Amino acid sequence: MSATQEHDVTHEGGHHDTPEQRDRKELSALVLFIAGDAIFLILEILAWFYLRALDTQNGWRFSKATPANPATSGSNNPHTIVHEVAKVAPGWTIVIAALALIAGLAAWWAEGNARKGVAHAPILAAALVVALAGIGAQVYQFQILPFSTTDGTYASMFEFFMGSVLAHLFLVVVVLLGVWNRARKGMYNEVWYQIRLARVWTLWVAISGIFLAVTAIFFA
Amino acid sequence: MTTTQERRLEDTVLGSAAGRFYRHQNFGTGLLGGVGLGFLLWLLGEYTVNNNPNYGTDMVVTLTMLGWVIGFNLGVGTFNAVLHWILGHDQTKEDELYAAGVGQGKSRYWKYCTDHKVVGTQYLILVFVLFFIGGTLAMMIRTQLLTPNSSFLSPQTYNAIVSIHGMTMIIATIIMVSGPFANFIMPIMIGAKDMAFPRLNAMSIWVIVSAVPPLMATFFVGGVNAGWTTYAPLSVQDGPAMVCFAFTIITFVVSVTVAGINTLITVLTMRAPGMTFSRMPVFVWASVIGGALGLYAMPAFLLDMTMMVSDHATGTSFFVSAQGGSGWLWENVFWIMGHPEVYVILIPPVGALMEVFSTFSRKPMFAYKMIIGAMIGIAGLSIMVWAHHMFTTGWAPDLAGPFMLTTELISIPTGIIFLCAIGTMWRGSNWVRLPMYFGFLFIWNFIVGGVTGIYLSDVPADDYFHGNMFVTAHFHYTLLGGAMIAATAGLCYWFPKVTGRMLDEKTGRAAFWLIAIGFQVTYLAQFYEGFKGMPRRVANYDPIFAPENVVSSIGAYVLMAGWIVLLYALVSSWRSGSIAPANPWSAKSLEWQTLTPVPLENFLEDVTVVNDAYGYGERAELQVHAVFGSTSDAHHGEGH
Amino acid sequence: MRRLLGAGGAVLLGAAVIALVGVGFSAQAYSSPRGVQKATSLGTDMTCGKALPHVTLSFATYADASGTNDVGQQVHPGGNPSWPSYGPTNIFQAPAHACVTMHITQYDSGGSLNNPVFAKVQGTIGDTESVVSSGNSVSGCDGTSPLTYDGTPISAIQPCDAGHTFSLRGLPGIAPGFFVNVPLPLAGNAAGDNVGDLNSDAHQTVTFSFIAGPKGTYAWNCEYPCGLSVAGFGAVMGAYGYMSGYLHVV
Amino acid sequence: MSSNHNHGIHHATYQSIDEEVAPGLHKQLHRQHVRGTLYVWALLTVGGILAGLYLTPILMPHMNSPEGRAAIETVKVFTVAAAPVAALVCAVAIYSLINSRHRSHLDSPPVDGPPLRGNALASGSWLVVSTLLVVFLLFWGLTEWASQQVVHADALQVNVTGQQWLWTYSYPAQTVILPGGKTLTVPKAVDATTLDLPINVPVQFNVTSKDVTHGFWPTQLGIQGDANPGVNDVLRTTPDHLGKFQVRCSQICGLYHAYMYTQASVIPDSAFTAWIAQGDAGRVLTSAKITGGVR
Repeated sequence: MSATQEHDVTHEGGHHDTPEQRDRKELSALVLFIAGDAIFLILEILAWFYLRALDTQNGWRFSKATPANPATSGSNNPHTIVHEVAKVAPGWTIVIAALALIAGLAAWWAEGNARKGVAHAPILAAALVVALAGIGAQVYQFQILPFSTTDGTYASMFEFFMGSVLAHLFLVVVVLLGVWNRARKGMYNEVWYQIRLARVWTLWVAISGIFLAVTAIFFA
Repeated sequence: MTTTQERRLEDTVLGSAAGRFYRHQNFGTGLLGGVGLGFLLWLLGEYTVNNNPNYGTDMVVTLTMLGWVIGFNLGVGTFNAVLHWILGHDQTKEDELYAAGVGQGKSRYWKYCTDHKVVGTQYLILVFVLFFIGGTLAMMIRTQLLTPNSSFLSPQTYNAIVSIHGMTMIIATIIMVSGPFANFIMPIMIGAKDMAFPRLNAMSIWVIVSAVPPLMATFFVGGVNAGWTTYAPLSVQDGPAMVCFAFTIITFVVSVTVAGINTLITVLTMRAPGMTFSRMPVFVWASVIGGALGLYAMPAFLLDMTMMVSDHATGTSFFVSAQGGSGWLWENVFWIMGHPEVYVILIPPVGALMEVFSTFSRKPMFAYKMIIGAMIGIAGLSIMVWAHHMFTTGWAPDLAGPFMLTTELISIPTGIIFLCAIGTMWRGSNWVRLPMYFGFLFIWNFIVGGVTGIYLSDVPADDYFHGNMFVTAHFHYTLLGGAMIAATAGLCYWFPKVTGRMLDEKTGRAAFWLIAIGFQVTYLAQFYEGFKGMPRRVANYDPIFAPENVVSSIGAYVLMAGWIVLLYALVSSWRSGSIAPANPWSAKSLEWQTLTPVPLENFLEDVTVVNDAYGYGERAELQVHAVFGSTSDAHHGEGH
Repeated sequence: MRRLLGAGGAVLLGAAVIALVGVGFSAQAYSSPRGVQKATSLGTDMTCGKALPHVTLSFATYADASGTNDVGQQVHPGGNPSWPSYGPTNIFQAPAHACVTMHITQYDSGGSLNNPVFAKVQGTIGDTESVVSSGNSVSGCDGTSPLTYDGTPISAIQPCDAGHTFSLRGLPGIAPGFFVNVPLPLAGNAAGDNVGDLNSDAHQTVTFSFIAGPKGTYAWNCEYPCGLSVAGFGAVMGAYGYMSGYLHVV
Repeated sequence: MSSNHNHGIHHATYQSIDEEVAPGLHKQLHRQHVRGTLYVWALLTVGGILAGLYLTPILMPHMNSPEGRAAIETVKVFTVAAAPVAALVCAVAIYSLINSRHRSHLDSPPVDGPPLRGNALASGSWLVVSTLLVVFLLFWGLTEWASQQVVHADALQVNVTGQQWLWTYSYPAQTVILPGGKTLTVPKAVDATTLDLPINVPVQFNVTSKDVTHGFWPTQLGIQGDANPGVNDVLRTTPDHLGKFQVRCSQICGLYHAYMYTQASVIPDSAFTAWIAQGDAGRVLTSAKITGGVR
């Protein structure tokens, strides 16, 4: 290479974009990620309805089992199930989805404030606290369930939904933690697009949580 | 690039906070982290949850695998950027240059390196390793099947080997083109300086690396009994090996998703000026379509495998019919992933092969728009054909007709691929170099694979062939004889660009003939086994199938010998082959227009694309693919 | 020429690697470390209804594969202690077309078969087996107390009284249709109890005869769900060498 | 600019480019090329058709039911239908290889090929032909498939149970009215470990599993269905040729998957009646006797 080359490689590959370009790239990537997550959500809900419709050997909620005609559990499991598995009351499921929604709306508010150049870190802190409360509520719901994982497919699917919500909320907390900390340091006073990414993600988690809650409550 | 400029960069890098821990992270610290955290969580599991007779072991294995995967990625540096971001310590320019591998020589290949060319090379090595493992397992399968009641392997070991051979090869073929070439070549082809998300790019390779040890660990915890499709409830019945298997897939899904998003965003946002969609090389299109299809397929894989881990470790019953579950749920979700995945494997190599055909026939791509349409059509149809794997499962027999329709419709766009291939060759100045050899082999193999696929798409015929060696031979003809041979053509084509050396063609041709002949012998014999009615995945068989099994095994040994000779040719040429010129094939696409070895950020000047890359034999002004420099004519023709 | 040598060397190296890995795997395979039990000859007699060479094999089923709770007998060295196992080995050898008499001592407890078909004796001489009980105090599932047998030939047991089964089949192309199924009634030992001590532990000794088929390898396994997981066929049942094995007919 | 930074190379254009600027089909398909390709094509097509017609019945076993013969017919017809198209692709590839303008393998060809970027007629006719082929294949498949969906009012019920790693069969007590007005009676339920079927009697298999998924594949009856736990999968056929074959497990089912097979036979209905009349004692296996087996 000749010394006349005026090629500037002192910026690392791909990272010499303007904030607008990065915003566009990262938002598109997030949309694609959410699209993939939506496919996961749809299949998860389909699995719920599929198992519910099949109700193999009365195993959905054992609702058709009677002491005279018990639903068999696996031959290795000593318990033969004769009673219906209780439905879960909607309360906590709704609360958790609502908490995710509140966190998302708070992030939205913070984003607006950041655009206007007014205080946004405290609002993000609040969103973070709400999301953490969501995790707490989800863990609490795990503990108060009237069944365990081994009680048929309704129980299995329900707990799988809860696990899925928990995993998503965990990602929300990671994102909000970062955004809040950076906001606290004043890093979003001019370039605030990351708050928008956090808002879009959190709102998506709220929406997917609502879908799961509706499925779990109305189609037990 | 041993210039003053580079030395200046090194100084900058070494002059900054060079002693920080994360600068020293590499594969070794990854291993340490993985083994360490895995061991810690294993201990935790042993003392907390290992008291449940049904699920205890599985829970412990789940924890251990979780520890390995997280620990390895912590150790190798996958989470560094996220942690820095959360802490608000953005990487400095020097840090980013260091992460891109500047001034670190060969050691950057062992690191979390953000340069797309390093990532591509890492993928290439990983693919070689995986193919070698999978090939060795295949040889053991064929050795077991040399005689009807062989005692080379126990039935349990045989099943374990069959399963892991399958999954190793599936993983390897999914990444064999979208890993090395979509990372190394594709960004250069569109005139980009790197992938859109260099750190996610590095993540995609290291996450896959962390997925391989759990797959091999299955052998040491009882083995997977259920084949690579791991149909439930057999896979629920399996031991903790199935948990390891599922962890491999879950980790793999993360990688493919990240890589798919990265590919898509790169092509959408980072094309050079003038690189319109209608000027994009076919290989770029193929990478995009493969990536998008992967993005669709992988969530289904994730769902199936998380449910499997859940059934194993927590006693849920998604697939256990006695408690309301159904194996059909597994099968449906698996094939909703599984059939698109076949085209995730196939489309990128076919795209690469089309570049080979055009370059070596010295002709423009024939019916360029049709082949793009065909690939999109294949991708679209492939998400609607999954149940043709389930014609005989008893699930929804009424849907046999519709799925027969969609499956057979896929042969129309597949036929267009043939049309474009032969149209490109027709009356060309065919320059028959090694990539072209593999191109011709692809055409023959893919015809055989395609025609036998039509038999299988037909329900009355499938009622005989399903689950027998005919199916095995069919998908080896399409995936090994089709996709992998096409990928090999691509490898021989891009080898000079990737390694800076010319591939030794004589040894390569010897390998080619061994592969070509060994392949036909192996799988034509297996077609015959299938016609006669030998079931798949059996460790022992009726002696009436003995002669064709001997033939098939001998063919397989020849085939493996061919691959080993090719590997030898690749490795020896890489080490000591003659230095490659920048454009040994006189090709037109952008990757051949830059230096070899390719500099950091790929191009020394700005690139402006003015025509598509297929202007062979055209008028002079149409032959120019791109011009370099700030004004379009300033450097035109320079270098002659 | 140097290139050719190199390529040849690479092929050899690859073959060596493959062979090494193969040997590593097959070490845990068929060639059971517990050896092959060869049948003892009893001369020629009429046990099987006509004059045939008569051979005998004796083996047992244990509740505890590794014998860690036992009087010292290790039926499956390094095996999982909570798994049952056939012993002393799982591979037997008998001459072709001979009359084979097997004595299986059943030390393990049991329960219900998945499929009552396997409670019927099939493929033995007279489709019967004879069972002699020793020290058994456990009750049968139909209320028989204790569950004891006196050696009279029987053609079936209660499907819910099974301990294990010995189900032997011919391989395709060698002896199609060859099938011997013998249910072994349960004994009064809890799983993991000290078992395998012939003198003190409760056991059922099952005796039956059949005519071996032509030369070849025959596979046997247990059809009682004595493993974990789905249908009781996980864990030990999926692991070769515990409740499964081969009969080499030579 | 470095010397090996050789972008913008101009290759020699195709010699007779002026003829090819607006190429019509007849010009793209030069006559001597077409003739050569046609010879190869015709040869390969004839070979493919002959292979389809005469090789298929040799490769596949004799079938004992209409469904089985449908599988053979399908392979035959599909091979013949696909032969011309597959042969065309091969012919063009082979011809391109033979007639390669460029003989030296070391240097890039001095002259590029003609810049043919597509031809509406060629692409269009390719599309039409392949679509017609697919329509034909679909029509054939659906017709064959529909003809197999006929439900006989009265059929011999055979309950098939798969489990690790054996098939068991039970014939429940039943009276089957045969098409000719005769009846076939199973007075008392019979369990068996081999499959014996009377000839020309419609059979309904009710396939289920005790544990994991198995594949019930009576090879030479041309039907196949999975045995799923907790589900009854119904398969129908009418065996119409005497003979023996194997039932094999076609779905991997664990350790002894390879040994999960059953000897099966289609026997005269008098023999079947005689066997079934022995009741459970008649477990003495017919197929084993037929094969001169071990009992």
